[in-house]
Amino acid sequence: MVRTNVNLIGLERNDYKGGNSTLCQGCGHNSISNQIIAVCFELSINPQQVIKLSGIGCSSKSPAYFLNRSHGFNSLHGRMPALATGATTANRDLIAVGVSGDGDTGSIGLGQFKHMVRRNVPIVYIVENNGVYGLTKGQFSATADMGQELKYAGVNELPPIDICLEALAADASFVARSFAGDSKQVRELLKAAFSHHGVAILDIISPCVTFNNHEDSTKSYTYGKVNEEPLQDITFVPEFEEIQIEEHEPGTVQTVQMHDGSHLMLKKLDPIKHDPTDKLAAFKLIEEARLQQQFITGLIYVDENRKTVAEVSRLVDTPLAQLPPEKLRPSREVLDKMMEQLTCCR
Amino acid sequence: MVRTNVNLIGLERNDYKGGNSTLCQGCGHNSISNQIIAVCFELSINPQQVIKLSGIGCSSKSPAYFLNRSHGFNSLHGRMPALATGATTANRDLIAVGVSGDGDTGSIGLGQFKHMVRRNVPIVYIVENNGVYGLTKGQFSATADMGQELKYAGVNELPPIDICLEALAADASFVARSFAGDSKQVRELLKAAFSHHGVAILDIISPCVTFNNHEDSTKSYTYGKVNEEPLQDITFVPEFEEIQIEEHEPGTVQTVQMHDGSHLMLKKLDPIKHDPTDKLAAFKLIEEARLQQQFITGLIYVDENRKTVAEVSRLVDTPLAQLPPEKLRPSREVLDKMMEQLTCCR
Amino acid sequence: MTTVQNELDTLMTGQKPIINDFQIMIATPNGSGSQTANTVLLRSIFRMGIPVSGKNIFPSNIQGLPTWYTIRVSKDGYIARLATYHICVAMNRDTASEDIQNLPSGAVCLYPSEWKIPEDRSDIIYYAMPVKELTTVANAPSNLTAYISNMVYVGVLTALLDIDINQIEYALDYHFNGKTKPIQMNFSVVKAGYEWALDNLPKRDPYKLEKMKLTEGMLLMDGNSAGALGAVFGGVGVAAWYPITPSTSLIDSMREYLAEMRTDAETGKATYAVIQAEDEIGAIGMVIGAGWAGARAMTATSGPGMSLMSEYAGLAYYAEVPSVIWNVQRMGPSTGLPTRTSQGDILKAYFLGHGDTKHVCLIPGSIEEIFEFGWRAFDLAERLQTLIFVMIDLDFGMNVWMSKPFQYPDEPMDRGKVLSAEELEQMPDWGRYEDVDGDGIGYRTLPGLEHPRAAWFARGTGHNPKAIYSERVDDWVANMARLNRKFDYARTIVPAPVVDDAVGAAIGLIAYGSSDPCVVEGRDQLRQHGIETDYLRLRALPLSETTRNFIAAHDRVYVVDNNTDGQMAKLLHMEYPELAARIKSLAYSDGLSLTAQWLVDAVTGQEQ
Amino acid sequence: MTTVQNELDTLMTGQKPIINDFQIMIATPNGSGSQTANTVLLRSIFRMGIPVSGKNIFPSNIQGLPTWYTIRVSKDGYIARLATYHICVAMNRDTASEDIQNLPSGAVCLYPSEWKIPEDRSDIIYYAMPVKELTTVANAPSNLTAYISNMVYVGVLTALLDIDINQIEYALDYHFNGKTKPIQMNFSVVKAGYEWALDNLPKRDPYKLEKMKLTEGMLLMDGNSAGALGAVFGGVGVAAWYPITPSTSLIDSMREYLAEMRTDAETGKATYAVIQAEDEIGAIGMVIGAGWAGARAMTATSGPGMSLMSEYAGLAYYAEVPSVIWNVQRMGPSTGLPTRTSQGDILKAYFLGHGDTKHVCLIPGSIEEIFEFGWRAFDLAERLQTLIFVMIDLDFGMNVWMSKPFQYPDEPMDRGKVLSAEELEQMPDWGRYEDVDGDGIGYRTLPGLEHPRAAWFARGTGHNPKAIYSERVDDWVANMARLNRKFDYARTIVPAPVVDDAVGAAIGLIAYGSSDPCVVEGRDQLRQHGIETDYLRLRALPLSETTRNFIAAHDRVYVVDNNTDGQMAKLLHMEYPELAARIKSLAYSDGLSLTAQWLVDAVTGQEQ
Ligand SMILES: Cc1ncc(C[n+]2csc(CCOP(=O)(O)OP(=O)(O)O)c2C)c(N)n1
Ligand SMILES: Cc1ncc(C[n+]2csc(CCOP(=O)(O)OP(=O)(O)O)c2C)c(N)n1
Ligand code: SF4
Ligand code: SF4
Ligand SMILES: [Mg+2]
Ligand SMILES: [Mg+2]
Repeated sequence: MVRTNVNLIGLERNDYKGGNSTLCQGCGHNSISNQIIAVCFELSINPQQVIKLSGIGCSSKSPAYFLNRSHGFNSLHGRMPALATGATTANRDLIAVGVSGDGDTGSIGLGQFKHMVRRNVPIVYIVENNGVYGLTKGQFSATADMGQELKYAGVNELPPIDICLEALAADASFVARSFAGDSKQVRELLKAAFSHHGVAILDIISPCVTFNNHEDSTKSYTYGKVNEEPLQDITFVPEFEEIQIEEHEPGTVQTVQMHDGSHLMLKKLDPIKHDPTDKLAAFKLIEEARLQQQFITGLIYVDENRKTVAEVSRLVDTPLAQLPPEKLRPSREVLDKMMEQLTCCR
Repeated sequence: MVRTNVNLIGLERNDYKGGNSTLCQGCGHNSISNQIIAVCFELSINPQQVIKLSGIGCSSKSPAYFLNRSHGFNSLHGRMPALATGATTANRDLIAVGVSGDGDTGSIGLGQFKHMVRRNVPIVYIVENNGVYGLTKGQFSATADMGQELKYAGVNELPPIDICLEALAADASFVARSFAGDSKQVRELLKAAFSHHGVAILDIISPCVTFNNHEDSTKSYTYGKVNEEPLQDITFVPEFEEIQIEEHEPGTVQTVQMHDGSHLMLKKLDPIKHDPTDKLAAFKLIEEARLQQQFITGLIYVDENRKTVAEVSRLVDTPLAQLPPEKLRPSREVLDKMMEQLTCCR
Repeated sequence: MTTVQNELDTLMTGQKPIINDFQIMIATPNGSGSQTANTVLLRSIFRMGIPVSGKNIFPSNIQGLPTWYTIRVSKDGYIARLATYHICVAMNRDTASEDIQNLPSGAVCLYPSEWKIPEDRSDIIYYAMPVKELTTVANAPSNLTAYISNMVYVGVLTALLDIDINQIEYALDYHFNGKTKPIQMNFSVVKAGYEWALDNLPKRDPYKLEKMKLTEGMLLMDGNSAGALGAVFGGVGVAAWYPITPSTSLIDSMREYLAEMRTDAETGKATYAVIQAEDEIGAIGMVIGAGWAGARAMTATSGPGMSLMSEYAGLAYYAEVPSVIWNVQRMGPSTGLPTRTSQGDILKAYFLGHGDTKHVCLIPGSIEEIFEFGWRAFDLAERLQTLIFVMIDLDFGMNVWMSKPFQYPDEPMDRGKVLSAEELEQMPDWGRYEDVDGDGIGYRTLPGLEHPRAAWFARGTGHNPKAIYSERVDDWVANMARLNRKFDYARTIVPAPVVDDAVGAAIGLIAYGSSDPCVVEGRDQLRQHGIETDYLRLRALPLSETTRNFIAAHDRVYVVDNNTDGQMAKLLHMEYPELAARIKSLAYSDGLSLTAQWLVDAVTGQEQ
Repeated sequence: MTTVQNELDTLMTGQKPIINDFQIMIATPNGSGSQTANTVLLRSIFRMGIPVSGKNIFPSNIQGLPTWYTIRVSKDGYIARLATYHICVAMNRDTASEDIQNLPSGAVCLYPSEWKIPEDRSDIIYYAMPVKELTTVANAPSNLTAYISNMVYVGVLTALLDIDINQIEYALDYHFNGKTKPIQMNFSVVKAGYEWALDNLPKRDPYKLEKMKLTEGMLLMDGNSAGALGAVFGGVGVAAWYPITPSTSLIDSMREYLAEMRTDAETGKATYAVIQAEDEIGAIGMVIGAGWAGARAMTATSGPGMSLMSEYAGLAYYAEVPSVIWNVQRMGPSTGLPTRTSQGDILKAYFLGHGDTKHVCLIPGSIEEIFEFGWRAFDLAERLQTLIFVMIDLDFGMNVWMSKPFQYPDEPMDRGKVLSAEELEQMPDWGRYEDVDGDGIGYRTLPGLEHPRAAWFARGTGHNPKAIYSERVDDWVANMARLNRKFDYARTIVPAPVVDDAVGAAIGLIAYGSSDPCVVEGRDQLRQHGIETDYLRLRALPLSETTRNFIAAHDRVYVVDNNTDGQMAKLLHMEYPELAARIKSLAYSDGLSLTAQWLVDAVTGQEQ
């Protein structure tokens, strides 16, 4: 009897599920988790060879919500890139998926992020970018737009860090941007990322429904303070619909209304017009879009020729973690010979 | 009787001197110190309003070798940008000079560097860039060229971090590059930097005469190791002449021979051809030069309109560090009134 | 069910009422906005003159995970946590049955009548509340019904416990800062619940509230706000921080106080700067830069941030830069339980850095002391030219406590040994690290001082008294000896321990920080068990002679730590090896504050 | 001057020679390449069968600052540092006069005759060497003359002390790996100096070397190389590091050993990876990632790096990830003296992290033990599923020491409790943190294991035995209790202390690491003062029963620390409060290793 709902390695979609999300209703992060599940199922990726890595944050919690059959490590705030470097070096066969946030990658983690990119660590590295610190209740992160206003944090007067630009400057071999609400594009880019050889940076704009400044979520906060009430948990979190957008043509710009009423302009790259192997063009694209206050979405840059850490280190094919003792410990003869050479007066 | 050798504030060149350098003969860092002395004297900068900040490294030692009349802080490896942010916020009148190395800024300090730039901390920030870790004896830093070879460290297979590109990406308001041996250009750019309002990033290529791979300095090292001798101090450091180059025309490329015999191509910007207020052009310049394996020297980008930390924080004009107690501690009435409001059943 | 309840009724009848001495627990899902309802209840009871304390036990997520809010009322003025709950308001389906299982028999349970009863116990008094129905009266916007519905249990409790409904209205007015719309909307639901309860809920439980006068002249505030206010009156100049629970709200409050109290009258500009750093290494770096440049600088953080601050803390210790670091402790190791309390960073803070590093720590034991140490910390930092760690914890920092009104600083600011150009002129061979006064503290100049000899070079490397780089053995040894001299001087000027040895008992108790309420109540209970105790409350490190004498004067000294390894006991063992044998550790840490019951069991356990 | 010297000659005549029992000090400017000359001297004496030890006291810069190299020869086999120098080779103008002032009377001073005598003391024997002139014979390339000129003092000392000149030639051959050109160039200068001295320097001092057989079968190696070799034979898979003195050379040596010994025979590819990280946070992150993924992972660092590793160390402790961290200690606090030695990170390493964190530390006390602990550390890390800190210091790490030949690991690798798919199949309800065996250690699976139930989620947050996120009080308490159970199990399997209580003295000494040579020599001297001592050398933390019993068995126990605050003594006080009164701290730290003389003064001082 033929099972239709299994993929090439005989697994069902359910085999790629994770635990129940403890994130807010309608949080962009949840839909990204769902796309990861969908893509891994469709690509028939063996979940037992996948490792899920993250830092700390709402976004970084999400690896617990997909691929239960994969080992996971929810590490430290901003320091996951190093973990990924070590794990993929110890076992070059592993398929690494990293999930981070804009605070995790753009603020505390910027240094590690850049150096991971520079080393071309083989990983699908997703930044769930909402411009705020969700888990600590709504401060600006380094990717918040200049002039953006949050009841909590006031007006942001610092220029944003552009994750894609940072990745490019650090010689990333794969740079793409998308929007959590554009499930189709997210899936397409995830598929490209999983098949990429090296570091694949995916900057996915993923709105925080709770701390993006709509009255109810933060009014009580402010009131509370004036009256010396504690802050935590006064925040009432109403349930929101997740923002979804329907398909739009490559090359066209789509304007998305955010929960806080502000607008976001997404410009989908036209693969015919843009050559993703041209780095100079990539720099131009990003800078020009910035001047027009648009976000380029799509595959911005790719280079399949850069060596990965394992290649630069000329590692044996067998994962280091699986080498037998006799490959790891030199023989008695080696030591004896050396001692022989070194000892005195023989 | 008229003294001719004093500047506008009546100080002699000697008043800008520092302690004796303990760096190697012919180290590029020394000549940069000399240019700082010259420029501060010529600009009649009040040394008592200057603070000298650095991280850790040979380069970071150099603040001890100029401006003895200025307070200095030789801080932690890679963490000086934060110190600068705090000090200039505490006293907005101070003129901050930061000296760092490529390891200090490009490796361990990259994150802090980027965030300092993003905040537009008012400082003349000099990276004495030699592509190696001098003080720890010649490992590659993050700015080492791909394919560069050091007897100590072998061949570098990682792409270099470009300090100027990193500064640009982080919205630096002043970005320039020069070569330690080009005293005239270094002085010109230093003068521009000192008169800039905001963060001024100066990436100065400053060769390490000792660890740039000439036979003598490292041969004995390798020999030593094979025979299980300790490493330290076997290094014999012969005395080298510092590399100096004579003037070359804007727009032209000059090739400089390094101590290790390798060559460096410097392309001096032509101010007529390049508009330093055009960021897109700046990105193009750097990327194109990279493709031709050249280093652009000169003023790459400037923007006088960005707010500094003090401005963003809307600070009073008096330095915070000099505010009198009555400005710092609210009056008894303020507290009593508040207590009155809060206390029960009155 | 009725039969069961009838049995219970008979069981209850004749039982005399329990007045002003019980604990309420309200279970809700996180993000449901119940905090408004809970603080309104807390404030109303407080304003009835009844000693009260509230604790919020919340999860490390934003929406959905379980939250418990506990309100203890105590006619005797005890404010420590109780292990048992007498009244449970079960508003969280996910935890309801376990919440009910944990109740002692005879306890009360309120729950929404929309549910089937989650856990049917014959020894529990149940009250079902028609939450949905009663909420409608408010006809609030649909996205607010969930929020407003919390007011139902406020109303029902008001009826059942006899809370003064005017105080509820007052508390709502206070909470919403006089804004009529939300006040009325919420109060309408309270009233609906109240009236419904009066008409439909025959009182079947013994718990009641009665007016007292014990909270007169007191106020309610959380520790983080008190600390923030202290810092503001301490003249904070530069605060740099990175958000981390449970310290975030300290900076949040401070930003609001500063805007209010520290905006320059003439210019309307800020006499302070608050910078959100990119991480804690950046935060402490900014703070130390500012402290070196002469501003009163501070940061606030918690465990993980402390770890990241290690290297800079060592630099500040050795270069002798004044600054203040608040550590609002949470449960570690590692990320641990970010929303649970602990005193687990005592050793961490004391030894922060590598090599032979030691720090001065202040450990306030009440809300008013948190305020006081908030301003005092800056004086000590600049006097001692070093970091001052103010150690509080989530329990103090994020919960609302009763407090005496705060006293305005009784001393002018002490800016420490900072030289003016004139003073410097009088010191021809001044050296930054010269120990002129024998207290181990040198005189410093600030950057920007207009004097040709003002400059000195700060560094974390070896240096001589003139702050010149030195690798000389004698310079190193002399400098470390001076630093220890300074540390010993610190012992004499940090806040002294508070000692109660009136009874001259053979047993001594030592505790600190948020464990004080547990010890205060525990000692009374121990007395009832016939065990008299003396009590020393530590308020600072390094330790002072008083503490040594207290230990020497008692046969057995029990040290109370709300951490797993008994860190303060270890510290006392190190400091007083000759007395260590009599210093016994009582340590427990489960993420909640310690209870008197725990202390009684621990001490009696050891004393048998 | 001649007259003075004549007096001295008479003073010297009749005085009997001092053979194989003195210390030479060679003062040079850093970067002058004297290390070649010094190690050639060291090796030659070693090959004469005479016990020898050399120490390099160098500055934290690359060129110019003063360097001192000391060579102690001891017929009795003592290898601790001596405080006094008997022979001084003054090659550094900047320090010459102070170097000479510090000499005891009767000492010898060699200096270049190009100088005027730097400090004229009538009680010193001076030999002036025509360095420039003698160097010319080599006609070396001009940029090498300064370097080669060091061979002059080698030649002169060879003549004066009667060093076997063939051993010098052998040592040069060894040093230059048989390369004739440099060998001949250098040896020609040695010979020139040697012959000039024989012809022109009448021997006026008592110091002489005579062949012995005491170094037979021994080798010379620095501790960092020994540790590196140990790690290689321990099967290191991934090493990530960031350069920092004095740990850098450990990784340098390892990279060379690995290339030599761990390149796969068939493929010519590497069975290891060494990654230079961007900083220490990156380094330890990579190491923990690799340890979690199943490789034997390590890093090496020093104080500042330890501070930066705090947060990740706490994560590894709590998530229970095996890895090895070498701390080659240098002088702190802060950047301190990067090129001076200290044992100042004991408390730091033991408590690294925040919250209630504790770590296992290995503390080797000899070069051969450094090798042994080098491989053993990995077995312990994987057995205990935690970080293992190997604590050495600059004195051990960067100086050359005599050592017994290293023993090949006497046990197969212990990879600890790692489940195969088959084993997992047998455990239907396996939980990562389930304490099945009662030793507190759960069974782990490695990423990539092909089994549907293999996965578990590592985290630094609260979790239950199945590694699921949990904020439950009972889960937290149980998990911490298990971690402490594991720590107690560690006590029983880490290297036991080495005890010498043969004499059954009333006084016990406790020391560790590089202080062993000082204690060994000090005990002999104390015996001559009529003070018998027993000796326990700690080799690991946590402490074991043996140590408690040793302390309990002695009236007074002196704990030797080469740090300012007596950190190991403090640790013992914490661990054994009931015995703390008898545990006394002897702590001193000036950047150099401890001397027997210091120990004798310290102990006798206390015993009076
Ligand atoms: C060292 C450290 N500092 C601070 C924190 C507190 N913290 C937890 S999450 C977070 C920010 C998360 O923001 P982001 O990465 O954007 O994730 P989001 O919640 O927005 O998805 C912070 C500051 C921490 N866990 N560790
Ligand atoms: C936290 C920390 N890690 C490592 C070191 C060791 N260290 C000192 S200087 C240096 C590198 C210096 O390189 P660079 O910044 O390029 O300065 P240069 O010496 O080349 O001028 C390192 C790794 C340190 N001092 N602190
Ligand atoms: S707070 Fe924001 S980021 Fe966090 S889960 Fe809720 S919606 Fe998502
Ligand atoms: S080692 Fe290199 S960088 Fe350092 S002082 Fe010498 S030449 Fe300059
Ligand atoms: Mg975010
Ligand atoms: Mg460098």
